[in-house]
Amino acid sequence: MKRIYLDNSATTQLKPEVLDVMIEALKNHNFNAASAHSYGQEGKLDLAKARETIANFVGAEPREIYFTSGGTESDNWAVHIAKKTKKGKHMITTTVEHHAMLHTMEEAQKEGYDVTFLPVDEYGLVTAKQVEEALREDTILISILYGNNEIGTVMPIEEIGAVAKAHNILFHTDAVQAVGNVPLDLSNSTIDMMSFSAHKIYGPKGIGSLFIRKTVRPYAFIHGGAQERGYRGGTDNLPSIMGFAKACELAGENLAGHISRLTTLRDKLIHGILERVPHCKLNGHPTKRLPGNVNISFEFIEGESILLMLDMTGIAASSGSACTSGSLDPSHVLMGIGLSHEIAHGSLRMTLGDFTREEDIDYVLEKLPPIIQRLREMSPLYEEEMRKQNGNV
Amino acid sequence: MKRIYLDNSATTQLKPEVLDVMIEALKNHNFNAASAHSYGQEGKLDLAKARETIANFVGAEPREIYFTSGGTESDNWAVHIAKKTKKGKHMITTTVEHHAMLHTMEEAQKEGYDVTFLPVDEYGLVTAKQVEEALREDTILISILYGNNEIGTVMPIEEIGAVAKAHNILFHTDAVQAVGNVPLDLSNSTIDMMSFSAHKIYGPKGIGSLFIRKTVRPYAFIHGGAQERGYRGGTDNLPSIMGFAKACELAGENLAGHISRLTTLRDKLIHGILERVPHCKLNGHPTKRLPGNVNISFEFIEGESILLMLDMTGIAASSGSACTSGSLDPSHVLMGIGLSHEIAHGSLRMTLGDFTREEDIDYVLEKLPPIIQRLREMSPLYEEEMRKQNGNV
Amino acid sequence: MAMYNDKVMDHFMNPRNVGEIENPDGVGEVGNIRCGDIMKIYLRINEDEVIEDIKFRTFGCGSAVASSSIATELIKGKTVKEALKITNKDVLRELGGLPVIKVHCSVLAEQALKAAVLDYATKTGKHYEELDGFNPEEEHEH
Amino acid sequence: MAMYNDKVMDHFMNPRNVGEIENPDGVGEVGNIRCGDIMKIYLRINEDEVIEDIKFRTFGCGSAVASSSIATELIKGKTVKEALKITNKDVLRELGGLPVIKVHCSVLAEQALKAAVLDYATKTGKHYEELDGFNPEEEHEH
Ligand SMILES: Cc1ncc(COP(=O)(O)O)c(C=O)c1O
Ligand SMILES: Cc1ncc(COP(=O)(O)O)c(C=O)c1O
Repeated sequence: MKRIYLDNSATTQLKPEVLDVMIEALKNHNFNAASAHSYGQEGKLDLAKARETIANFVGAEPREIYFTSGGTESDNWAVHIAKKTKKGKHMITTTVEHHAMLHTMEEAQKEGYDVTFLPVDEYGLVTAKQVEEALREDTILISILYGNNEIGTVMPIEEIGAVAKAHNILFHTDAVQAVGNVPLDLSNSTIDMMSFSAHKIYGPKGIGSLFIRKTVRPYAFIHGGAQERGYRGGTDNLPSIMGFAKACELAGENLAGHISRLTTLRDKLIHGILERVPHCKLNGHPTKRLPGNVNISFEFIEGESILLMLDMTGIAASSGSACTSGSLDPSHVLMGIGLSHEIAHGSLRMTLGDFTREEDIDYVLEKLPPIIQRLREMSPLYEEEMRKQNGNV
Repeated sequence: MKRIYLDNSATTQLKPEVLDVMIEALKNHNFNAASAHSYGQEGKLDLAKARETIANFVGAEPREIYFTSGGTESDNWAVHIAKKTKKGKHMITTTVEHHAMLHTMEEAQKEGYDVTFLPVDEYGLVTAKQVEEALREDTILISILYGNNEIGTVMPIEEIGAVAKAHNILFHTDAVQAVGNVPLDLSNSTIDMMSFSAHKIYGPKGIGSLFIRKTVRPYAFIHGGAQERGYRGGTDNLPSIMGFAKACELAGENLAGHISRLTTLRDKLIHGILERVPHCKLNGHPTKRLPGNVNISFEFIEGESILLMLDMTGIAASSGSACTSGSLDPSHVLMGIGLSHEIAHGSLRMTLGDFTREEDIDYVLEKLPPIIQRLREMSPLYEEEMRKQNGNV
Repeated sequence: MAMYNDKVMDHFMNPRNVGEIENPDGVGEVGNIRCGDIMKIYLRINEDEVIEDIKFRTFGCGSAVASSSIATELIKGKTVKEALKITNKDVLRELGGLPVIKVHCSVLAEQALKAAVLDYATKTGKHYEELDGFNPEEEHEH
Repeated sequence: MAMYNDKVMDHFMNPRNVGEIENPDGVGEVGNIRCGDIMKIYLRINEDEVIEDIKFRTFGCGSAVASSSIATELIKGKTVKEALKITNKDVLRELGGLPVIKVHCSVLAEQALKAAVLDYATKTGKHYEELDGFNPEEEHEH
């Protein structure tokens, strides 16, 4: 059976070059970079080289790149830094953050912090003005999702960052979905801290980074050995870090080409569906959008059924965020952009990646419309619509 | 050149079977186990199987195994759970913990907790009686290192745990060095929480576990998605988890054989050195000791020089903990067992593993004594000794 | 490997008795859009109170559709009295089990049948003690 | 690949001028055991204040030994005045650099020389203004 993987926002597959680096590293570069012997010293060099590659890719200095176990830890850490190094009880974020930020902020609330969750517009956007109006004397952190993992909306990060700068407030962005998918240069940016993760850019899982600008005072979240200049303990995960670096290197080689290719495929898929299937709508912004993200709500039917039927044709997609499936509520992002429960439940996310080919899009455009139709014919919500149509005949 | 790796307590190399599992997983089992499509569902199965294997290995139930990024995170998490779920301001640990626990406890002190750091005896042991005497009305956690990463001393964990049980106090152990090296059965144990890490047992780096007994209330440390039953967010690191499981499976197959083989090699190395080299002493307990740990202090000389000269003969060892090298103070563990600065600075740790062969030990016994002698002849501290010897002639 | 076993997938991909009955003897709809599943059942019941025909439409996830399908198979041909004895446990057993978080879907079918029978009873002035205390407007258990 | 460059490793593995001088004209020892490095220098100085021979013994890490070795090479044959101009920067340059956390070791050699010259000056009643304010008992910089 054909297997077409359109869940690249949940996780990506390793690029062959990354796999090669990791296999070689697991075999021969798998030592403790803190050790004084030759193996350890080789590891130290490998580590420094990887850190430099990753720093170059995002326009940071090597010492501004701190390794973590992934985007989730990075988000938690960024909030921790604000709590520990700034005086004040107020933080600002949005209603459409990933759970890694949302739940971290909710935890801060339990600890006594005031958190403003800024509402977004119908496209999933917040404005710099909203952020500015939410500021208080005691605001210590502004954290805004760069690219939305569900609906793909890309926030006006630098505009928001300018507000943060103007008021001298720490500015963090969760760029787990954005890195590798938007042009980014931290050497010319208002971002103070940035979370990103290897497994979203064809690198391994379990490794990520928090960029902490050198002007920001770091503070450890995970205490331990002297790794990461004492700010994040734990034996350096060299094979994964080397895979992460390779993934960054590859992403940096042809970022513009990657973006334009995916954008073309994405728009072909979006418009192909909107043309072929009635009663559906695109979620997220039509153009301020991650290049690989397609999120469409289909009226009258429920997302998991669509997934299952697609799965039977070999197409792997998701409904809402991969992280929220398993819960019964529709995703907080879809509710956040003001969808009704019905429309929110009927959402389908297909996220494209570098392994996606144009023929895959054609295949989806062939298979999806009859599936939607079949499910609608099973739906009690569609009866009235059918009657209307029949009446019109 | 011969390369003999005797730094297995810093990190181990992958067993070939683990490498095979990981390569296969990186290629074909690298999906998001939270996704609803077939790939995700396969991942969910893989994840459940791995969790079960690991649980079996330590005598836990699968739901008591929570995945983390390693031993360091597990230690941090265990303390967090005590803080968040228990009322009280006092914790008990030892002066010889790994930095992952030591620095976490010091952080707790900054937050206002009282921490008792129990002193150890000359072998690095604390007693159940010491723990009992340190108890207060408001003690919320007892955390004791199972097997010492520097000097190898194995603590009387179950005796201490019995005290914890009798007083109904949460009991954690950092078993990062002990797991796979001591007989362990959590189904018949006083341990409430236990940290362990894959890369110390021939598995990958960047993955570990906190065992949380089902009678203990968990509390999230890293907030995010619904992974680990909502208690630890972050996309499941399936390839590493599968490698971890394979490592546990292999360790479980012949634990007794592994222990007895290493113990024999260890004792051969210890006695061989003590016989051949004057003015040196074994650090740690002669028998209550991790099977692969050799730690010896050589008078008159400094550890790093020994390491460097050994390294030139192809022998990789460490001086004190790998994590503390880079700092100038002698290790807190060696100071903790009461060594003078001089003796502490002259310590050499050689940690054996499953890849260590008897001929490696013979090679070390051949190469080490002349190195010690050469370095001593360079040392101003040895002059008096030399004069004494010459005088005696 | 999918989320569900083969039987569930079969009933999801090839649901039995989908559709509606014109001028049904009873119709019932339960569930609500917030929870993400709604089921509607149509019944044709003869003079001997035998459920001669049954059709359903369901908005919901795979297990909701499969539960609906298998429930209609269990119900068809039974008397109303017999059918009212069918519980979500029967649905679960017939399906060979559902994931824990999906078990509530099997309740939906039980409730939808009751709602349809209640409609029938109301129209015909009959009384079924099995329906005492049943209120189709109440949110089904979650 | 080792912690140190080839030159450092060469001076560590084959240190020049290790040992002691019988009845030296000056001896100095600096450093302390807490910090993990101690260096002792022996000097033979002729009537023209030329350092004719120099020997050292060092307790310490690789860079301490290498710094000692290279320093003795720099010092040997120089007049006391010239030798006192040698700083840890010269030692570092000659070694081709040390890891940042090891730079303090190069200071050790500079200090040990001063201590040995001070001993010589004390014995011979000479005065070197380069030594004004120098106290070998003070902990060397870290
Ligand atoms: C006793 C002990 N605890 C904790 C750790 C930290 O484990 P990890 O490197 O997996 O974070 C180590 C090893 O470095 C250790 O030996
Ligand atoms: C926007 C966003 N933030 C954070 C995360 C968490 O990243 P990780 O899985 O590396 O912990 C994800 C992905 O799951 C994400 O999409």
